[in-house]
Amino acid sequence: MGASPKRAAGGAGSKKAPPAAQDAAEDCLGLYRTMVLIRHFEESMRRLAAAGETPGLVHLCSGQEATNVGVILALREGDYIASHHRGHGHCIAKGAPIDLLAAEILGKAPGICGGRSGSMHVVDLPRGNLGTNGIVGGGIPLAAGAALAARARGTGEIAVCFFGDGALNQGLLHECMNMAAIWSLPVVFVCENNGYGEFTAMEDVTAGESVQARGEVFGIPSVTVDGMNVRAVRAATLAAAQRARIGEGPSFIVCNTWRYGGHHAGDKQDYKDDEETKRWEAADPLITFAKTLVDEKRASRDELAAIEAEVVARVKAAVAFARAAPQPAIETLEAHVHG
Amino acid sequence: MGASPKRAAGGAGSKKAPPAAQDAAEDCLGLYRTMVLIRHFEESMRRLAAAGETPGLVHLCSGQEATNVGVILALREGDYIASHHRGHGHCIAKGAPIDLLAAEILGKAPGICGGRSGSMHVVDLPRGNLGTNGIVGGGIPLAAGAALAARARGTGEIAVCFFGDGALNQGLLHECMNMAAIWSLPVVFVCENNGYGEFTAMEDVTAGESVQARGEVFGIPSVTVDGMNVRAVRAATLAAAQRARIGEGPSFIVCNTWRYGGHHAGDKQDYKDDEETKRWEAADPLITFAKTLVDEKRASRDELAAIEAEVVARVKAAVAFARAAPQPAIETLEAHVHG
Amino acid sequence: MAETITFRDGVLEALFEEMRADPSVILMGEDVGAAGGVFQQTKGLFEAFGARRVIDTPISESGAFGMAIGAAMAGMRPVFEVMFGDFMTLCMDQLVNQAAKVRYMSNGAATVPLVLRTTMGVGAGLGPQHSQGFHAWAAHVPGLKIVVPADAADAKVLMKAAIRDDDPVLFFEDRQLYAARAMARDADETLPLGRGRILRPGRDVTLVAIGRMVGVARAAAEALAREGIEAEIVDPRCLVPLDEALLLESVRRTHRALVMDAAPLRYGVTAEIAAMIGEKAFDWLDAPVARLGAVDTPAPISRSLEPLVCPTPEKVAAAVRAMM
Amino acid sequence: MAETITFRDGVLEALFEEMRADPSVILMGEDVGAAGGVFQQTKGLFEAFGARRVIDTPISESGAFGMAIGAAMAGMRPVFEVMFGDFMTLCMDQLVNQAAKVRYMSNGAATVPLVLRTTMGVGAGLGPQHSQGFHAWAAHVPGLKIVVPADAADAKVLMKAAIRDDDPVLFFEDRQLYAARAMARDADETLPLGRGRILRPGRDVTLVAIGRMVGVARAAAEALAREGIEAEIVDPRCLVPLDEALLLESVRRTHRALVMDAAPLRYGVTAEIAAMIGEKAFDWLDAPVARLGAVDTPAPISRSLEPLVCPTPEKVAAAVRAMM
Ligand SMILES: Cc1ncc(C[n+]2csc(CCOP(=O)(O)OP(=O)(O)O)c2C)c(N)n1
Ligand SMILES: Cc1ncc(C[n+]2csc(CCOP(=O)(O)OP(=O)(O)O)c2C)c(N)n1
Ligand SMILES: [Mg+2]
Ligand SMILES: [Mg+2]
Repeated sequence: MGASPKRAAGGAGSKKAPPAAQDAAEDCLGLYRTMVLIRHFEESMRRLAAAGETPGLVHLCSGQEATNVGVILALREGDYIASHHRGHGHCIAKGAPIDLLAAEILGKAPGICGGRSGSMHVVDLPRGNLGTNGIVGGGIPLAAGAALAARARGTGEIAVCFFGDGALNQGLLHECMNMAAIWSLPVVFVCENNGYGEFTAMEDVTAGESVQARGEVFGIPSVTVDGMNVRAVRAATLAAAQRARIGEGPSFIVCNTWRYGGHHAGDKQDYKDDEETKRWEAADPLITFAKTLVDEKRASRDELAAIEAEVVARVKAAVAFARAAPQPAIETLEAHVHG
Repeated sequence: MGASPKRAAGGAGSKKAPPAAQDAAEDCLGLYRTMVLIRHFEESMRRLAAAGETPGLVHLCSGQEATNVGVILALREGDYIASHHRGHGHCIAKGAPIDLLAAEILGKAPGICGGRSGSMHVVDLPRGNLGTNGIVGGGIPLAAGAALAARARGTGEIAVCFFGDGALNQGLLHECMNMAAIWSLPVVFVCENNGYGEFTAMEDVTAGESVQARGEVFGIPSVTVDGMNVRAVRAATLAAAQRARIGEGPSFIVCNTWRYGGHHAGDKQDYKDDEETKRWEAADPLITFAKTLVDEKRASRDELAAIEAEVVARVKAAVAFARAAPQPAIETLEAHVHG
Repeated sequence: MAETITFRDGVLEALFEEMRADPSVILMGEDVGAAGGVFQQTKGLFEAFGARRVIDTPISESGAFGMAIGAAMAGMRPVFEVMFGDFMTLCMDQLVNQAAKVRYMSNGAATVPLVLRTTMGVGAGLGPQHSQGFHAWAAHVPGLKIVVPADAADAKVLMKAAIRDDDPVLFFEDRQLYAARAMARDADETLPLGRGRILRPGRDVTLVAIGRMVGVARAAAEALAREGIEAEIVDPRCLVPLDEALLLESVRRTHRALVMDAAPLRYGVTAEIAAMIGEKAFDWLDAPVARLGAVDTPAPISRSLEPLVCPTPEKVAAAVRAMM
Repeated sequence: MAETITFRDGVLEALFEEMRADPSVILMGEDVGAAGGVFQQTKGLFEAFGARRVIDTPISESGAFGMAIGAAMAGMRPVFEVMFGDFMTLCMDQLVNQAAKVRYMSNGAATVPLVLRTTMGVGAGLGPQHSQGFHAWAAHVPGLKIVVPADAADAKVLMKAAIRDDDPVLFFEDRQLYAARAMARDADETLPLGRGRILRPGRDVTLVAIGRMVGVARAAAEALAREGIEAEIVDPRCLVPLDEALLLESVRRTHRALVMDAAPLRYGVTAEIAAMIGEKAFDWLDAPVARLGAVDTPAPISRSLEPLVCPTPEKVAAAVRAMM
């Protein structure tokens, strides 16, 4: 493994990345807080998974917080997202209450979906979240379709779909990119490229010199950014969202990033190279953004520590709530199959 | 409609087309004879369809003879092809006896498939033909898979898949191109781009500036040729086949061409523009190649007329055979479902 | 006197009326726009409602259908057309893993009000890859509703009901019925999904028929009547929800049942209906519940073989005689 | 004394033996190579046979499975792995419109000797999109053979038979069985597809069970035996070809039948088997043929709901008692 032309090593984006300077509307402490919240939430879930408290498979996004937050905090309320199997961070950034999200992941009654759907199938439509998804690529057409609906209504919302590098090889992505392009749909395609699909290195299964080119071939404005840098991700998203809102159609953003914990909670990650892991860990999106905030004098170390402490308490409370929550009542088994 | 950046008007290939000069092994009268054979065969089928003698739908390839013949006569015996719904020309160029092919299209017992499969489902494996196909894009993975098998055996065969411009938007194509590229499979992707999928102009449903780029994005050597020029098609195929045979992997050839008779036998083609039709008819692959042969003094007009007369007689005999042939015996209804 | 309409026009009228009444109804499919549909089944819609509501898709069944689901989740009521039922195979992931499950997964907070409309039917020489109907597959998937209309009047009313329904509904149209005529129904007549009908009363045997099989059953019933056997024809109209009560009530009167379908017999929809009757009307049955379906082969194109594929009035009558 | 092996290893041994014996056998799938399979079900094959025969595919189920079909037509015997049965939805076009029909369409001149191997099963908290089995769909498609093994020994012998078969065979593995052990069979023992077995003789009722349901039936039979009810357990092993003779012979002795499956009941495989028994053993039946399947819902992940989804020994025993 190691550095590859397809995937920038050590978290650095390509030269085409937009400048990651701060924009006027940026709520930098909000970005930081949401990233820290995701990280602590995920690490709690990892412990619960290890303790056998989470039914099924749990895929954690620690390491990918900057892509989750940089994209979603650049959106407006009412905009849609479609997420994937590694989607807790997207749910949180889109506003899901963490106690109800934790309850859902544990399969408990107060969960966002009544505790019946779990980590991979959190549908949270009231917040514009078309769902995490157990099918690789499954959310892509949902977002494109929501964009079609928004355009038909003329109400100005846009939609974003997230997918991993693994989904680059699903024909579905190409079909949707083509349609989004010919119909100029207000949709943003976001590839969270963390270098692996399960235990297989992206390079081994993905042809061509550039991921970004997979959008360009359809005439879609495409860009590659440092997915460990929340501002870079946010800037690219703002530009894409703006294009979408004024009717200029879809965009494609490739975020190079890294999943700390491997494929699913418990993955031993023998297939990764230690050097590479170290390089990515040095680019940790929380640590690097904290340093930026301190360097720019937007916050002191103490203020950041206070944010973290507050987050830790919230996560702890959410986990306690979820663990104490009741199981779904057995009468609900067959509810909501049909209307 | 009219000329478009995606599809060269009037049959002219792009600047990237390889030179269409004659190669040493070229059997120019063989090329001509096969093209004329396909044309007369197809026009007979058109008459039979109009007379209600062909069950189901028949899609004719008159106008596309140069792509059929230019590709397939550049292959070796034992090489595989996978065709599509407009596939009679491929079958003939790959060696199917025209009397048995006609019988198949008419659903008669001596047909290549016992008369049960018809125009869209002619599987002729003994001649390396993996079949015409009723599913747009359906043959693409079959050819790629046959290439995988050939490489596994180490016996040197290659495989070609034909598909129309309509199949450019099937995700399946992208999946197969990606796999062919990462595995360096000996397969040649050939797009017979005739500007329309059914009654829809290619430009209306196909994003991006270039068809050829759909292969390039996977790192596949890709070229656009004048699909009305049999030598240009043949030259591109020889180059691609050579790469495949020496282990350099897949190629993509875009042939710009034209289907004279519209989508299926009987299509009134209101959606076409007369000017455009005239331009393409002026580039007729048979007329232009005949002129080249005469200009190059490879054949006299009389010799070409003699070839045509011989072909007309063969087609007439084949049609007579097919019309006189018996229907499949009713006992065969459930034969060959399982082994 | 009311005028008659064709099956094709019945569905088309439903589309016109629902699109006029509700701007969230959109139509998506291949060549459904200016071309008016390859079977002329969408003629005039493009002119009436424009390219934003009558959307010609690329040949991308999987992605386009997935987009219809997303649009439905975001407030549209898409009617998605799959030209030949055989191509539904390309939409199964979106259909099963997304459309059918969204309501359940969201605990009722999200719905997918869409119609997947497709054609099916052996008999026009179209062969193995253009003759199939996968209503049996769809009926097996929790979360989907399945409609198989048998005539023009029903086609219209049921399409309207399908569009208004908040769940994903699959609407299977047999191309052999497209030109068949029936009396038109009133524009505002509605019918809830899941209600069957008795088309011909009879005391001796219940013929359960959907779609094109209804006509086959009628012809068989007439032949049988000449021999003194009175067949009752029940058309459940929907496979899900299935009007079990109507079927059972009929069989408990006639004491005999024959269930028929035009798709391959094995593991097809007749199995569920026959098993259900066999279980719930056991004590009333004077003969085993019989079934007729297409032969278990791909559909051949040849003119000698194709007519042998599906149940015919003769085969139905013979099967009934064997039960008496 | 013979040693026991797990179900997972039974299939793996079959793959080792067949790949050693026949160089045209190849394996394709996601993470089947160096990773040894996400369920460790292909462990060691990559090391033994290399990257040309144990092929890690991209996440491109549709294209990769289509390629397996092309490779089969060109002389290979691919075993294609679909990680979760739920993703088979992505392969349906290639499966139905190509693999199942090539032999028929070519009038017998071309064959597609491949195995589509997939896992299924509710019970590990995996939820709506990772618990499904579509054996009912596959069984409805002419041209496919369907195997649902119930234990390690059978898994091995049946996988060997599937690989040697010249038709496309679907091989459904219930993940809940992966760690279950059974006596290993001889390396060269073979078994033709389509032959069922009687696992427990009994005079009072026939329990028809496949895959994981065999264990459920056994537990129920033991409980019933304590009450003096002797249940016979018949495992047809294959849904197509179905060992009708064995099933009918049993039911004609016991006069009662209960058919069970772990997939949703409605329009599922129990329907065909029950309808067939109801039709062909009518005169021998003392009670309606009963059926048990999963509830007709997506599979929930929650620990309170998931155990309610599939038939349990208690439910089977209760259903039998109700028939007596
Ligand atoms: C259609 C489908 N195929 C296979 C899988 C199994 N699977 C789940 S996650 C995954 C890898 C996805 O990789 P990527 O898209 O890069 O996302 P990441 O896990 O790296 O975030 C696979 C193969 C699936 N869920 N859906
Ligand atoms: C999967 C699938 N979708 C739709 C169709 C219906 N159909 C048959 S041919 C055709 C157009 C194909 O266009 P193109 O690939 O350009 O080939 P051409 O007919 O122009 O040669 C369509 C939509 C089909 N056969 N298969
Ligand atoms: Mg990844
Ligand atoms: Mg075309």
